[in-house]
Amino acid sequence: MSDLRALDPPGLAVDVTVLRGEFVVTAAFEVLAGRPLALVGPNGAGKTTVLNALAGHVEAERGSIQLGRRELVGLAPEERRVGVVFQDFLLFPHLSVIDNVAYGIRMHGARRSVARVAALPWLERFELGTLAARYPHELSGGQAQRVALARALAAEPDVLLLDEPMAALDVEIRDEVRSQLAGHLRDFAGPTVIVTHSAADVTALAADVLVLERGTVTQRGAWDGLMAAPATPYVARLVQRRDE
Amino acid sequence: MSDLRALDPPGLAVDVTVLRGEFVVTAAFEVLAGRPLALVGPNGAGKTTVLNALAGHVEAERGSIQLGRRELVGLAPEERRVGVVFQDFLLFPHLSVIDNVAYGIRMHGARRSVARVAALPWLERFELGTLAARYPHELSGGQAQRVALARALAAEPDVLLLDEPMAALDVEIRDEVRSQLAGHLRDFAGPTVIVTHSAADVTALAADVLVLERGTVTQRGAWDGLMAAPATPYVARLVQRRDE
Amino acid sequence: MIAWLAIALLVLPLLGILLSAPWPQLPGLLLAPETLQALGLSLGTGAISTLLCLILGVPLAVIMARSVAWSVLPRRLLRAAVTIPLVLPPVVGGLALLLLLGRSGILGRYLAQLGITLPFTTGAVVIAQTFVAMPFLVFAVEGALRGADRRVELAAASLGASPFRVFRTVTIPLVAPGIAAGAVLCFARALGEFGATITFAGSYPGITRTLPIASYLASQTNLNQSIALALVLLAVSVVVLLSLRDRWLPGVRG
Amino acid sequence: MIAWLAIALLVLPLLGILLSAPWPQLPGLLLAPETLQALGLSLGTGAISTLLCLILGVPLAVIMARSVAWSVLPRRLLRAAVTIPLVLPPVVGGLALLLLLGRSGILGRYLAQLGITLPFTTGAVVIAQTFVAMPFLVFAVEGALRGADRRVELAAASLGASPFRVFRTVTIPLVAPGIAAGAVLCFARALGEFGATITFAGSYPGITRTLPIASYLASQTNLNQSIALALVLLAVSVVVLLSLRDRWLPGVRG
Amino acid sequence: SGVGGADVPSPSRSQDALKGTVTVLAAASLAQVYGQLATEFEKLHPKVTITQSFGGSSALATQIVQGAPADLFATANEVTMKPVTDAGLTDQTPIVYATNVLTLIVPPSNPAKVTTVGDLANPAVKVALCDKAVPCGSAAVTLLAAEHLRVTPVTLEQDVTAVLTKVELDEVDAGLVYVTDATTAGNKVTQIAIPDAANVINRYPIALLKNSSNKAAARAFEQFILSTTGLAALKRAGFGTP
Ligand SMILES: Nc1ncnc2c1ncn2[C@@H]1O[C@H](COP(=O)(O)OP(=O)(O)OP(=O)(O)O)[C@@H](O)[C@H]1O
Ligand SMILES: Nc1ncnc2c1ncn2[C@@H]1O[C@H](COP(=O)(O)OP(=O)(O)OP(=O)(O)O)[C@@H](O)[C@H]1O
Ligand SMILES: [Mg+2]
Ligand SMILES: [Mg+2]
Repeated sequence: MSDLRALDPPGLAVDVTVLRGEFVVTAAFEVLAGRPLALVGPNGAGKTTVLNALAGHVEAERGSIQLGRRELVGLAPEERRVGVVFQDFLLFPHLSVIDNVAYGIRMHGARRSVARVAALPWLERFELGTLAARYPHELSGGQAQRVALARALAAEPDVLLLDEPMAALDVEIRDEVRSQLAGHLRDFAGPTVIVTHSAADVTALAADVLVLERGTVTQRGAWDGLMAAPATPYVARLVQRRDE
Repeated sequence: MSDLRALDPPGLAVDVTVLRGEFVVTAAFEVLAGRPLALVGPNGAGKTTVLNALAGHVEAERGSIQLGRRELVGLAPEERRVGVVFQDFLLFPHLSVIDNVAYGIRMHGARRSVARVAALPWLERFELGTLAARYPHELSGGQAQRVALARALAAEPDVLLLDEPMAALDVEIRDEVRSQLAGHLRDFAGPTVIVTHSAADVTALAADVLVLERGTVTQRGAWDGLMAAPATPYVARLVQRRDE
Repeated sequence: MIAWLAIALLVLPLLGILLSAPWPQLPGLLLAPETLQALGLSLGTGAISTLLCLILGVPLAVIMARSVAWSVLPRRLLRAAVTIPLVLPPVVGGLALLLLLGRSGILGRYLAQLGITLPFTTGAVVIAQTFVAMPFLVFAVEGALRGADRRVELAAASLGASPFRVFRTVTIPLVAPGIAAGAVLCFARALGEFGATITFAGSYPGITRTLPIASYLASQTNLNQSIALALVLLAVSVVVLLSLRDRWLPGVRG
Repeated sequence: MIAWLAIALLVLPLLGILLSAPWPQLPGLLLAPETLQALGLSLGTGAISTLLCLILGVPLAVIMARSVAWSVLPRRLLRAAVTIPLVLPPVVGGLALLLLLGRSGILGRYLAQLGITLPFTTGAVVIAQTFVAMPFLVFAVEGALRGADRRVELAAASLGASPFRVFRTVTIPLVAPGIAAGAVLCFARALGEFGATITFAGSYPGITRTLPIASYLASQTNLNQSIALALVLLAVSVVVLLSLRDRWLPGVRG
Repeated sequence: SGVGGADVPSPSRSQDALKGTVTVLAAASLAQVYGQLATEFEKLHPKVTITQSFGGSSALATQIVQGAPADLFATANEVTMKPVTDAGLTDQTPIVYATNVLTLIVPPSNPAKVTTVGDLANPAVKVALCDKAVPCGSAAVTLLAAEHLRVTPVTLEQDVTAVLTKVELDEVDAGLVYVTDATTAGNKVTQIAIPDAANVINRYPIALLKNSSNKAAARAFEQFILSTTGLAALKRAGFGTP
């Protein structure tokens, strides 16, 4: 733990209990900078809930979330510098695609025109160049998801939380985005958590895996470890990689 | 064509042009009852747009949609008896899970209590039994998607349109749902169109494949045919089945 | 901070009234037969007017919310029409109703031939209140409708629901908070209505003299009594508002 | 079908007025200096009141929309407080303002020591209009806020936006139609305001005599002239409503 | 016409010491006459501006008690003047300078064939009266009592204008209003005179206010109203002399 805190860039040390209705999630884990964590688990296991706690969108019932020496619990979302790709995108409906992506850049103080220019490469990276002037309701599902991704990355947060960021993408673009993302994460200085149901995403993007089932961590480690000794039927099915 | 019309149960004969903003989709295809069609294609190709035209949620600019001898173009959505699983679910936020699923049953004239009883097996089938009393905002992404699926199937429509119905499901449940769906489609009397980005879904569920790219049909046929001679890079990537 | 200023503007004037109210006389005044009569009339007509506003106003709100597809002029004219009772000073509104429905009014003369005279009846009070209160309901419901997701309605249609069924089982529940908010505004406006009522319906105890009219008349001779009556009105509406269940009201999400 | 009945109820009374209006005299009356003065005063004070309602009312609406987390009583009291000016007959509302801000009023006596007297000034007209019009804005904006998706605001916060920045760049644009609708209602109510104004501000030409008051005074001698003035008021507000751009108004989705 | 009555000297402009603003609070029923008189007065004294605020007498009284800045106060009866004198806000004993009596009015078509006050007791006749809370109503009550008539009106209005409106629009068959109001209405209503003996006389007082900031000009305007010019104008409007 003390090692993790001293690291530069800092890692994330999480130990929280979060409630959603009667549902309880308890999870303790660490995410090292440069070693993206894949958070996997069945539907309703609490993956989105954990991300919400990290981002400060729900209060943790107890516990701590430390980014380096900084305690995040108690901080407002805007003070956490945590970038999120939401499972249902949550694009700004009143802003065009480019202004959605430029939003986080403007929050760093950039003027609108400057922020737009800075947003352009992000649009290109996710093949959204031709859609810059569109509004969210004029996008297809896969297009909207890529805007959400571009928006989160363009804001240059200290921590990245990606909730099934490629579920709506077509096979070709998914390859493209996955390698873009892999490249980005190689350079990215902060901790990253990726929620996914895809074994391909885990192997391509994550260094470590955390398995959450019914609100509890059931296994953790590297992919190879999971492959070698799956702790639950879910993990067994996940590592088969039959076609997912 | 005349064969198709005489069939009982009837097939679907589609030949439409649909506009969305400046985007134009033109597609002509047939869906035979008992031979589910997989509608595949890159993001933004117009798949959701085609489904919307079939369901009557957008007006077709020209063309016809014939279900057996019945022309659907010009009919209101509620007269088409077309069940849809929407890409973004569109659950009724004011109804509990069971009432969401019972909605279509009630439209056939069933009383509320009767409809609820009839909805229960559908909840069981998609592992939603414990969530009957929940409201949509209390569900995880994968849970909501299964409710959308159960709601559409429970209404017993003449035609089924499924827009990426398994994109949010975890690996285990996906297998389960896929086989449930395959079983259902074997018994289902009407035409079915499934939009998906997953080769596994295509092979497990569909008899025929229609590839849509930039609003145009680029290839059609059985999966084996596509494998043997992919007409576009997209199809080539799709049939690789590397891990999707 | 600023919100407190707003609350102060709304509540402090009440303080002025409360401090100068004739507290010792209040119970007697409240229980005086004329007060109770006026109160009963106010509550009864207010409730009926609100109901009428709901029945007439919700469909109108739907049309307005769907008027996006119309060309500009009719759309704007419709909007202007709904705003009329708001802009018209109530007394002029009452006059307008007299010119229309009075015994020699445009429509009224035909009604008179059928033996129906509206002015000076409790029915006229209801009409006057409905006229002035309608825009509140329409705008509140229309706002809620525009905020609601139309695509959920399409989902219901595809499950086999007729347009009316969609309206009843999806649209109405989705905009229920808006309808409730509109109904509250409507009821409040109807309770406080004075000018149009006295002009169109007149003021006769037990038939057309509502609490605001009683309060106004009292103000001509006895300011304290007038204030007391206004307080009764206020107390009643506060009680009504406090007792209504939250989820049907503005201020609380479903 | 029913909606047409509603429209008829709103529009037909106007017909009565239009038919009995003194058309030949209308242009002269409209251009009479007193009319123009009253009109100018009405538009000016109406605009300022609307602005004040926006500044004070939007934050209050935000608090109300967020009051879900409060316990029941304060939440309901807040709602009741906002409804006060709606229920209070305007004349009593004006009286309340006089008792609060008058020279010997609760606050007014201290203002007087500072050399500030509000009643019977144009400022008093603005205060009276703001008082009666505020609930319209608050309820309209609150309704819109409750309809808006709070999670989009969280998305903005996670992109680094401070609460105020979120409010300005996300919340406000999302509820812009609601704010616009509220402002229109507010302006319309302020334009038509009579009772509170004449009680609190009096009816001094050029200072506090707005168009509804002028219409009332005219009614003392000449009903037709009174109607004509009400028509001027109506015409002006219809013109304002028709000329406003659609997207800022109720009746049209973004 | 009629400007410059005998007791109102018409000073040359250079001599005129009167200037500034005179604020008059007056009953709404005086609006027309006072409006005319103010214009004429301003012609005589160009440096003086008369600002008038009209409203219900009792509301105006409340305003004065609450500190309305005013120089002159003119009500439609003595009762409504009382709160102001009681509060010690008048600078003089109020002067009664005009009177008003009730008259019976019917629509020009006279649908109920009303010819005398006695007809009001007929239940088939729709009658509008003022409420007894306002002066015209209490006057009506006294009048009907003196005539031993039991009248059930369809409405008890808040002011005389409202009664007039309802007769003008043919919504009621008859009403009791002040002569002055019937006079302004002209041929839109038909007047039926009421025997003097039974009629109740309503008296109009005017008073200078203690807090007046321009007493000289205010007193001059008061005098102008009380002058032959003023009284003539009042007479034309239907007022009587006390
Ligand atoms: N208000 C509530 N009351 C009770 N349970 C709730 C409530 N809201 C959410 N839940 C439950 O909390 C659990 C965790 O939800 P969460 O969204 O975190 O799941 P997830 O792991 O992201 O699943 P998915 O893969 O389907 O997105 C789910 O089982 C959900 O049903
Ligand atoms: N208002 C609009 N103006 C212009 N183009 C639009 C508008 N609305 C949608 N489009 C475009 O229409 C195309 C078809 O969208 P559709 O939702 O049918 O795609 P899809 O095939 O379902 O894609 P996905 O796999 O991402 O869901 C997209 O390229 C989208 O950008
Ligand atoms: Mg999730
Ligand atoms: Mg799609």
